[in-house]
Amino acid sequence: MGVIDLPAESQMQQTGERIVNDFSFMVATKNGSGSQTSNSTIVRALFKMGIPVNGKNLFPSNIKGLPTWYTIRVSKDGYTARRSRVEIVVTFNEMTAAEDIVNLPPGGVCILPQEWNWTKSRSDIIYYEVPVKDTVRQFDIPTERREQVSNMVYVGVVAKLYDIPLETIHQALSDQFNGKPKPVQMNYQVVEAAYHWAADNLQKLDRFHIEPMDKTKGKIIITGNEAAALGALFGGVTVTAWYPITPSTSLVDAMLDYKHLRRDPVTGKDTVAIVQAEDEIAAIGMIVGAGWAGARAMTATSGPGISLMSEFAGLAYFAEIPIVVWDVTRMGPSTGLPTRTSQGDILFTYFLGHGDTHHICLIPGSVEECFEFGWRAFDLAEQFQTPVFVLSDLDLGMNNWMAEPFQYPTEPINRGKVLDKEALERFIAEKGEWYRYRDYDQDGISYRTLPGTDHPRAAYFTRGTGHNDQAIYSERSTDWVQNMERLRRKFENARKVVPQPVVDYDAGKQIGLISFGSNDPAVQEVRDRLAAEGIETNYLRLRALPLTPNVHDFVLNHERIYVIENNFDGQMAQVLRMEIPGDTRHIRSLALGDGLPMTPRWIYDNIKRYEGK
Amino acid sequence: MGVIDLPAESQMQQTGERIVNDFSFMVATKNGSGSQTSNSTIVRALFKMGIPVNGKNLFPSNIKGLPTWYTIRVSKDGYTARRSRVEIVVTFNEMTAAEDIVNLPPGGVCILPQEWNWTKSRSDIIYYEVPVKDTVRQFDIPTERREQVSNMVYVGVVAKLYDIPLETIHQALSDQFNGKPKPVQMNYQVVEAAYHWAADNLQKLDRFHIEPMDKTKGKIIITGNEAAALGALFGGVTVTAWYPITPSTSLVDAMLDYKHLRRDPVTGKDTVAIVQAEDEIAAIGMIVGAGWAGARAMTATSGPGISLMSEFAGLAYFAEIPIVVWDVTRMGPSTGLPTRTSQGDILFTYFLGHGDTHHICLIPGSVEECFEFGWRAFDLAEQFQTPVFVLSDLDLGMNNWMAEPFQYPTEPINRGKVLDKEALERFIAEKGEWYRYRDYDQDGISYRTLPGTDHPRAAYFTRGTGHNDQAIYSERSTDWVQNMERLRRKFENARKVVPQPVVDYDAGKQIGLISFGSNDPAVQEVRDRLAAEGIETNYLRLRALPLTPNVHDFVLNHERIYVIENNFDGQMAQVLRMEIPGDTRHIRSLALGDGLPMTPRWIYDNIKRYEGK
Amino acid sequence: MATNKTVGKTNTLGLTREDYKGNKSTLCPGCGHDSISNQIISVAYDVGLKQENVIKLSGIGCSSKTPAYFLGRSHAFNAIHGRMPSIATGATLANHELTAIGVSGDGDTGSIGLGQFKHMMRRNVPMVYIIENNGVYGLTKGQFSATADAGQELKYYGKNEYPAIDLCMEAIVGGATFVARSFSGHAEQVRALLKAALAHRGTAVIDIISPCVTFNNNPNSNKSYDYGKANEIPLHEIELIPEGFVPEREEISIDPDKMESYEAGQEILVRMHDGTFIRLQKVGPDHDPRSKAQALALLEKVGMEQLFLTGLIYYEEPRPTLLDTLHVVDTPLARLQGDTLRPPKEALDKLMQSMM
Amino acid sequence: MATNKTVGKTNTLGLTREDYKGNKSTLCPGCGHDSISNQIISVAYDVGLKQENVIKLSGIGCSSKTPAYFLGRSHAFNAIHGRMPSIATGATLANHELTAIGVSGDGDTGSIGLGQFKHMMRRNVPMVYIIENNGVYGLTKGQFSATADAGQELKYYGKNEYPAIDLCMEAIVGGATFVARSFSGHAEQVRALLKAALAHRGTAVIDIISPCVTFNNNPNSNKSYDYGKANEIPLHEIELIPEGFVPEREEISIDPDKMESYEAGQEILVRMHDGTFIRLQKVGPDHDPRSKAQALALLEKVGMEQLFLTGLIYYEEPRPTLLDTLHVVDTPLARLQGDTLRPPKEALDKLMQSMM
Ligand SMILES: Cc1ncc(C[n+]2csc(CCOP(=O)(O)OP(=O)(O)O)c2C)c(N)n1
Ligand SMILES: Cc1ncc(C[n+]2csc(CCOP(=O)(O)OP(=O)(O)O)c2C)c(N)n1
Ligand code: SF4
Ligand code: SF4
Ligand SMILES: [Mg+2]
Ligand SMILES: [Mg+2]
Repeated sequence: MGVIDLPAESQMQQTGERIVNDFSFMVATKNGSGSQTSNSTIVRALFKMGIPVNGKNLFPSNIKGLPTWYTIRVSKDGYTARRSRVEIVVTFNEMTAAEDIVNLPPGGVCILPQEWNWTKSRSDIIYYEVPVKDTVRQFDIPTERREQVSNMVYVGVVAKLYDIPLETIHQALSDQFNGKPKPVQMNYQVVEAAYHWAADNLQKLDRFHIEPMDKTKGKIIITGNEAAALGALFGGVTVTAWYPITPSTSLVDAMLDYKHLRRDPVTGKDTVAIVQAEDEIAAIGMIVGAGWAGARAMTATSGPGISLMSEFAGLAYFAEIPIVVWDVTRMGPSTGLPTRTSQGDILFTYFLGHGDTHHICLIPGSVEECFEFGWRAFDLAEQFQTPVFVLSDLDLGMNNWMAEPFQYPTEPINRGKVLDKEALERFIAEKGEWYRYRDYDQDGISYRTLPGTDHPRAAYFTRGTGHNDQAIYSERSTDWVQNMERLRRKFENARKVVPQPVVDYDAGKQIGLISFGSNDPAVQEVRDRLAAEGIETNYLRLRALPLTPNVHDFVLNHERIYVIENNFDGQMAQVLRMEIPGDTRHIRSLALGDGLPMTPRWIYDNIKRYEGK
Repeated sequence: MGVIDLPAESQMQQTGERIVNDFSFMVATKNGSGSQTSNSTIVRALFKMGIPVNGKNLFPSNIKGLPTWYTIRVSKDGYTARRSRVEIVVTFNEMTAAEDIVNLPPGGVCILPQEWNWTKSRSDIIYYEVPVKDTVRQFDIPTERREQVSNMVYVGVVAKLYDIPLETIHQALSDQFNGKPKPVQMNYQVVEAAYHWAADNLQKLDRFHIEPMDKTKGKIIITGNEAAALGALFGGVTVTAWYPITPSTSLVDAMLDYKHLRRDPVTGKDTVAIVQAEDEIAAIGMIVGAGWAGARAMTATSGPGISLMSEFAGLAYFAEIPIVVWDVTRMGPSTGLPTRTSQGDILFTYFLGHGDTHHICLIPGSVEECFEFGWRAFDLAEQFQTPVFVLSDLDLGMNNWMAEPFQYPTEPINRGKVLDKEALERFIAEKGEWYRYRDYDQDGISYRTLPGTDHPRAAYFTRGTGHNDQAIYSERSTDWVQNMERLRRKFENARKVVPQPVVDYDAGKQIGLISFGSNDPAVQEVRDRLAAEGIETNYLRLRALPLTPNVHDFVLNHERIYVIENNFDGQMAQVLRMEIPGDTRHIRSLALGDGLPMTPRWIYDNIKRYEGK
Repeated sequence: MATNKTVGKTNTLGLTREDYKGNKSTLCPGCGHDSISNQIISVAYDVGLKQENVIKLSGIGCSSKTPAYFLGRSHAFNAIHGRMPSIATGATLANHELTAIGVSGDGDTGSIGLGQFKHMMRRNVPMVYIIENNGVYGLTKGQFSATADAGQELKYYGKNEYPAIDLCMEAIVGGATFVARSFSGHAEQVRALLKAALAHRGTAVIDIISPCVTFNNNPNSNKSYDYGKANEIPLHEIELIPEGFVPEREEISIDPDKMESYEAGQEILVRMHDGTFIRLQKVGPDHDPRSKAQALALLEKVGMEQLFLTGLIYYEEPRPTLLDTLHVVDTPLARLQGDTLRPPKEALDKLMQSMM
Repeated sequence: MATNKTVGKTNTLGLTREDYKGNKSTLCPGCGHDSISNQIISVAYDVGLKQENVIKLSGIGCSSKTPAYFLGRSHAFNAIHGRMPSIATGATLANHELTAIGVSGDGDTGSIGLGQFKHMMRRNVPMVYIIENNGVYGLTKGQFSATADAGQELKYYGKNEYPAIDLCMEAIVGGATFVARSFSGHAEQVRALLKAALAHRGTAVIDIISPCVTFNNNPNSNKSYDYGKANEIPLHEIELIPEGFVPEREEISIDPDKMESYEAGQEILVRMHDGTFIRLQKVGPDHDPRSKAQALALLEKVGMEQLFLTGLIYYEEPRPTLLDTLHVVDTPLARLQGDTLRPPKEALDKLMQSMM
């Protein structure tokens, strides 16, 4: 992590002026110590003060004891990308303290336990030592809670040093514990004590300040996985089958948490079934069975699960069964880094399954889109009778993001071309027949019936083997090719219907940036910075595969295209080269797969390098 | 199959002249009726007469009763590609007779059972009716053999009509049954009877003639799967784990058949273990375990198996374990057409596994290369400590091909950088250390030890999770990136070492053809034909992925490139567009995925269409 | 589903037996699987099964092809190798009113599919799960499957040196509540078991030895017709008796817990969840299928002595099915419409409010 | 591998106990898995295990991480979730002289890995297979695993409504020849079983209840320490006795076939393939592990009554291992060199000749 921050930021560090609402905290603790509660409390409190804020958790693949870091960025300008540098570090983990401190910029701040008696070897930073043990000892706290509550000490100190009102902390704590008075009180008393201790004992020496703003009014804070779960519940999901895997587990956990939204008030029974399968093959198998039988069915998984789902993905594609698969991507290959973010499953998921298979993939770029694609994915899957993959990632999925309140679905539920008994009767009356895979509308999408349809001609035979348009087994070349051509028609049709990219385009600009997913905040920030330096860029944010036609235009209309992505091989750049019918030599891949969310700094440095300025 | 033959061929049909050694037979029978023996007998007999011959079996995914077709091409010029038209059809299956006959060209021949009393509605073809039941009835044949032996009737008739000496048939039969006199006699008597009946009763009316040549001298006939099995056995395979799946099963069957080559003469024990696993995940898991522990380990499978192997493929890639995986490709997506050929697993296999994974893929274009890659794959796998996939296909793997006798491996077995006890001692003495994933030679390939190495520092920890170069678990970004960069170095290094393409290049020609695998005979034939019409082409036959640098040059040095492949999406063309750093707009994909081996006709028509001539 | 004797040529639904057929089989003539398809057709016709409400599910294999050959008016899903249990789980979750009939092979269930098979039973997915067990992989031309007995020989693949997996034992241990073994050559018993299985609520497993005439019908193979015909030992004759047709007194005539022996001809009456009874008339060795311990001991003996025992091996008063445990609404999930699927705007707004 | 009391601070190989350690554990303090790692270290030290000849294999989970924490001089392979059995199969095939120790979890073995687990036992892959069974998925933060007992409750995921999979029962039915259950809180028994398992030839399965202190240690969970301490019923005390140390007379003192009951303190002597004996000194209910029927009956009872019985549950005179059935040369395949690997040119030429 030897990268430095954007120039303007680092310049700020050199001067002695007051820095207000534009810096980052990092809290270094141990995994499983309960520091998440403290960190979220700070984030929520800042948010309640109207200050744009973003929290990112960098945690190990471990349950208890290994180092974990939480960074909180406050940005008066509303930037939410990861910054490569933090100004204030709360070092509550002795294992990493040396390294955490060494990385502070001059003028930086270190808050640490007094009882360590740490040698303060840097004279260019400010140390605040706080008596953690003594503060907690004052209270009668059950042993198993003590470690977690100790972390409230830094909350109190931070609140005092940076002028976060105690009431706001109290409210934030109350939110955290859903208003349960006992835990709120247990934690709050420690915050309060630390706050007062700091008031009495610490002299504010640093230049960082928090001041209330009004920039978060009407906004919410939520993780992408929670947003996706809500989207699915408002999208009418009826069957979810899953197998636990980081970082997708919290998506299904959120479905369980919000399942009450789908509870029949009269009977108290649910309109959604959530089943923990024995593995990912079974999970996707269950939703393929459910999707076939008429449920809106989904699963959520990550890399290893995607690999295991390959065979079923191909079956669902070829037998034309609607399912929704969330891939909350983590770092691969293989088991890789289960708690690090990545956008490295693009090529593999796009072509998941042997033979000539390819899938619709949606790529949300914000928690709002996690919600939106949460419901829209079902409409697309049922409209096109095909699997829809949603490629989110750990950063988007598991971190807390500020967002506009979600918009209630703008379109009615679309179940696609399903013939129920009456519709089937009408259909047959009109056309004299109904064949499952006949392309009646020349859009590649044929009509399906659901099992249980009470009509003697409703049944058809579903299979992963070759079939003619009557759903009868066939090994004839012509039947095979005809069916594949229909599938291609369908896919080409989907190309026009999937979420279009978000394009910011001005003719005349020579540089086009292409990115997607959780990189968006970093790209947005870097564009502002470049523009400030006179380097104007256009920007296209992809939201789906296959590529929509306007992507071609965007690529071909620029002299230089930078494809910014969070993986090692530059997979999206590869897809662009593969699909765009034209000279694509001006595409340059800016790919970094180091497990961390993209920083504006890295993009900036690379673009500047290539632009030679 | 509405395609017609190459122009010169069809012209031949129109004239009345004698056609010698340049036409095709098709034998239409029922699956499971034992006609394979008859067909192979004819092929072997023709081969023994010195005539270039190729047999292709078009069979259903069924055990008994469904239609099956066997085509035999005789070609004085040595062409072995599938022709889209046949001149002589042996219709022994009433279910398909009408269609089989309708497709005959004028002047064509139909040989069929007398007892059908078939209405001979075409006057432009010649019918030969033969008394199948009566011929067989003369002999005392066990009921369960009767159906198979009935098929010997057409062997006798064909032999008579086309001047195949009875002795040659007898020899061919003898080869078939490994010289066992009883079955040879049982079958031969029927051939002989039919031959004599034909001599007495049939008047030769057609213009097709077989004449002995000397073009097969010193050649062999073999299937690609047998060749691959032999290659593996001569390549020192020690562990094979597999799960039955068409069309790869016969590869492992051949290993069982030839296992005696690897039997210790003293103890009678084998130096190779072949295990039938419970599924493909277990099959690849076993060879990953075996490869790790020092075996030369392989499996053979097809599409659905490749899908199931995804997760382990990624593990083996990332943990750097040598294994060899044969994908004898069949038609997908999904279960697709299990008995039809395809080259449709290219993209999926190349990127098999989530995250940034990619693999070395070898693509044999002949049975000779099946043998060669059979042994070479192990050398590459061990040299690069990585999975090597061999992409064969059903046509190459299961059909009988004429070939040069296989060349004994030209290079000694290469076990790669393995440190045994002594080598490890020397290594440590010299460098003071040995770390499993350190890039001592800057070629991306590090040194490994095998379990059981009797040295206290030999052990290391193998895992699919992130690790530093000491093989210790690490979540550090720098460790991760460093490791991925080494893997990239290794892959780039492999690019130069994998089998180079076979290139036929003359500066000045504007058209470049690119193809691979079993398409080669069709491409070769079409080039001759085009050349005869004055259209000169260069030709590059790919034999491996990643693409070697000279592929770039070939592509960029032509005005027009045609990429000829047997799949639906033009997957190799996609790989070329993706990887070649230059303007690739002149690449045109000629992709046909209809389950049948590529024909010269189809390629010809398409090239002519685009060339506008 | 009540048993009903058909009068004349149509059943209670006014359908002929012909109406219950599927496409023409493409299996080898004489294949055991075809005869099982025929029994399914007969039973469906006999009990007046509503085909529109049936789903036929299978994996891959000759056996798994058979759903194309019966109940042509039922939806079917011929899925991928070994994974039919998960398809069945999902489909019955989506619509619990469907009657699910699964057909699998010994390779499909015992090799690649063993894990899914076991977990399906643990969840008690309501379905009839038929294994057409021939000890080989038919469709891939005769390799050994995991149910081949140790010592068995095949022409091409030689001798099997691994012990057989007993799928009934696996089913019982796995939590199945209805476990039977039969023989495709014993049509009457297959029909009786199918009727009982269709009446069961929960996973009903029927492991039917079904000879592969092409690859494993050598008389010395214990999966062959000849062997089966000569060696089958039926435990009992089986009959399904509709609710109310059994006098209370008879029901308690035998105490399953005492496991005492009973005379040939004596009966055991197994009461099912809906009051239907399975009457088991003893013809073979003592066995009370209501005791898990007895069932396991019996199968242990069967394994040791390579006996070919057929009949209802284990029956358990059904525990809750997967559907029961999930507490979902009574309307099949697949049939829910607009409003039920999407909570109102107010619900979202309220939630958003709470997150501000 | 003979048991040997260590004199002073080194064992027969001249190594200290320290030499058998691995990296520092990163599991939660108090995790049951750590105590199992400690017992492995102790046993390896005690018996003078040659670490260079050991391979440690695992899947994915907290349990599967533990091979990093013991026997630092052994090669290890931390593979993918649920697939360690196939890795073990391949590795022992490649080199049958290796001593394979596998560590898995209840999720790794009982859920995703159930199929591989069963097929490994059927093949009798020679290895010690340890399941660190805590009834939950530790590493993914506390979901139920398939070994959680019906009715058990977890804070976040509520109540488990499915019956538990009994991995010992699965092992016996699956063909394992050495099946034991233990408790990570019962260190002495774990050690004794490990010693016996290491001496066994074939798959030796040890299902060790190993509490997850973070997600499943509530005293009313029957996978908790408190529950285990209070409710464990050891069947016997176990000791491994080297060849030649048992008088012939004692060996036949109990007739396993009669399965008669024996008094507390009485012994059963289980003779192993190499003449070593496992001495079982009765302390709990009657049980002769040499009887499959008894073992199954015992586990059936254990399941019904949710008993926590520990000890050697089943032992079978080893059938041929996978290696035996494959008839491969005695030199480990991984060690074969040039000429043995590649037949001579003449062999190819002869073959080619025959194809002309
Ligand atoms: C993933 C996968 N692997 C392998 C195959 C090839 N395959 C088709 S059927 C079959 C075995 C079927 O055996 P069984 O289930 O016993 O059915 P049977 O044909 O004997 O009735 C196999 C291995 C496949 N279709 N899919
Ligand atoms: C294919 C795959 N699916 C899911 C996961 C996520 N995962 C990691 S560990 C684990 C469960 C481990 O449970 P168990 O085997 O009981 O081990 P424990 O942590 O309880 O010791 C899961 C589901 C994974 N690594 N790989
Ligand atoms: S191969 Fe065997 S199982 Fe398959 S259809 Fe023929 S007889 Fe039946
Ligand atoms: S989470 Fe549970 S199983 Fe994992 S280390 Fe902690 S206590 Fe052990
Ligand atoms: Mg079978
Ligand atoms: Mg566990």
